[in-house]
Amino acid sequence: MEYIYASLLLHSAKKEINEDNLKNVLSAAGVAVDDVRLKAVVAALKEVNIDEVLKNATAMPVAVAA
Amino acid sequence: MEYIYASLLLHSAKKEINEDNLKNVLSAAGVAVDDVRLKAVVAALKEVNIDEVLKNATAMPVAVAA
Amino acid sequence: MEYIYASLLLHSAKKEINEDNLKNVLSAAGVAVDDVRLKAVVAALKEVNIDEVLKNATAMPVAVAA
Amino acid sequence: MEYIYASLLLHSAKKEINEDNLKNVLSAAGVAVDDVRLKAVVAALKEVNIDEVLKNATAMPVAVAA
Amino acid sequence: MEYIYASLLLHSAKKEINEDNLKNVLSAAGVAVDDVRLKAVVAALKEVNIDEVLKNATAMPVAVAA
Amino acid sequence: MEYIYASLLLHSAKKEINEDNLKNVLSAAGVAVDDVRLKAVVAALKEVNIDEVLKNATAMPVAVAA
Amino acid sequence: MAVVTQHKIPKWKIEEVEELTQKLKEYPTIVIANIEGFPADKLHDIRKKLRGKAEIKVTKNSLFELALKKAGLDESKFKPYLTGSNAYIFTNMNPFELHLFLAKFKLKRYAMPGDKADEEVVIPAGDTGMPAGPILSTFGKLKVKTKVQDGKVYVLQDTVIAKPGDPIPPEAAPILQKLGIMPVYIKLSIKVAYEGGVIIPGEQLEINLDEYKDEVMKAHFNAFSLAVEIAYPEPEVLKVTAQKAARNAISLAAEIAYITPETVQAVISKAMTKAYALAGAISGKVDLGIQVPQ
Repeated sequence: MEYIYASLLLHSAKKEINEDNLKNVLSAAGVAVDDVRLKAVVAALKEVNIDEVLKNATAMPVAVAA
Repeated sequence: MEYIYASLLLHSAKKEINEDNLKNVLSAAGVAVDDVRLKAVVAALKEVNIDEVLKNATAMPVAVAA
Repeated sequence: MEYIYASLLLHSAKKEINEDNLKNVLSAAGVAVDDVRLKAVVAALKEVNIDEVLKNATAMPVAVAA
Repeated sequence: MEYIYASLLLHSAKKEINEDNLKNVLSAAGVAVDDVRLKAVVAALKEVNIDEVLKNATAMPVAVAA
Repeated sequence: MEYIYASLLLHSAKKEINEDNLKNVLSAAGVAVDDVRLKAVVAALKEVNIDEVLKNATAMPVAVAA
Repeated sequence: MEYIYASLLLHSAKKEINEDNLKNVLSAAGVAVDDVRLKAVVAALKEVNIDEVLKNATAMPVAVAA
Repeated sequence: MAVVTQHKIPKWKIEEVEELTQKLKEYPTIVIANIEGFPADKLHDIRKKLRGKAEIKVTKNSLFELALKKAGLDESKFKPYLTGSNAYIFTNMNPFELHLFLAKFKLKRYAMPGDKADEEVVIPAGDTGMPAGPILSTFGKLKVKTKVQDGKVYVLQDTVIAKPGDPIPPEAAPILQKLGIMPVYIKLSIKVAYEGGVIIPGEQLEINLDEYKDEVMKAHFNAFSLAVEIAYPEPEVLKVTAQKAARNAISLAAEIAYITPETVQAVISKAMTKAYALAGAISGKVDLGIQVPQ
């Protein structure tokens, strides 16, 4: 899940999730970056409205609690 | 949530969550690091069994489905 | 469900759901294509706003939150 | 989701979800296949009991009602 | 519910919901038609935007969540 | 949904859902009946305990609301 | 002769400043705690618990200030806290860690008049060892049932005399003390912490671990949801993604009334939902002879 955490870190820091930024963060965490995976994650996240996804994500735990 | 995402990134990369590592990751993400917050997060997460928490968190969607 | 999965594959690949495309995908999956069913599915999907349907499908867990 | 729809298509057509089959289906749908991603998806799905997953997905409305 | 199913059948077949059509369908299904009820249903449905009602019916679970 | 409404109409009129009856109802509603589809629906509904499904369907909105 | 008050600094003071200076150089974290009214024996308990993790020195503020200067630290940062009686804690832990560590063990003391109970106060059944006498009326006041046995007060059953947060009846204090019951918590009040040039006021050191747990859970949940959305190829993720894809397929099948054994339930449910919605829309006007669930 490293690529996802790194992406969310960039997102919550209001930085663009692009290959350079993601690579930087992953390297700083000592993760050996796999370029193909990097590209795949960046491309996939471009297709997604992250804020929307997170909004729904937060609704879920409440569901369990209900 | 930046500090938490960065911590989870370190955790999933099997790196220690200490001030230096956390600061590195946050800086790489372009986050201006607040030293007090940094110290608080590191101290708090030492006391939290992250694996345990994650196990509960992941179990959740399944719980909803059940 | 093959016809539906194939249709959703086309939809998520942003390809038109027409008889040719659907037939191609189904054949590639080794499904013996039934022309009547093919026509029926293509015609029925034309009447439907797929994105809308999917949004509601995903919205479901949120409903549980109440 | 393309890789997943394609995988479910193969599954419901009772075909094995392997790299060749998945590539065939994706290509037929006009998806440019990324080999690394392909491998990763196939490997990950090997760990997943798809029948179980489908059963849960179908069972859901009932679960909600319960 | 026979009158409702018959009305929905007509509606989805894009046929007018009038006394004759409704009576035809009900008779074909072997239902002994009650003229008073027939008139009442036809009159009541004239007042209703059926598409709107059906659209909301699908939205129901989500609506409940709100 | 014509085939389904027609089937539910027959069911609630306590008539058997077979090809002849379904065809009758659909024709009375002015629907051009497709034999393949007719067979498919009748066959699929044979596999299903409609009363059970109706019970779940009706239970749903109530359960969610609760 | 009075002229000789040209202060000859006592040797012990010089040594103490020396020692403090040494510690200031040795340890990255310095914590100043208020020990005004803090029982000496409890401070001793803390010292014991911290052994190997931190050192506590109780000293004069003026000596500490001197040591700060000698250690080359900016004493002006500490100045506002150098009043009253203080204990100085030196440690390698970060200030939050030390604070969490101190919060972990509970120090208790005897009740004094005006105290509130931090935990349930129970007078246990059994022999109190107290000779019968005027104390019996105190027990009576506290509604503790007693009898006298062999000239001693004997409590008949466990009796709660205060719940957590309740004021402890002042007359109970001597009894509790005789019984060795300490219902009041004390903790070292930290005024300020210092580490690596950063001053952290004591009130900022409070950490709610549950909040952190929630945040970790939420962060993970967000990550998981996002991973599901992009079909991130890990089994745990794809399980949910596949479920979602299947659910999408069923919803779509239901929408177009595509009947298969897997979808028939969804298709009929959908038709039903619509039928009941329509029935509901006209139920006020027409007697359909059915119950419409609202």
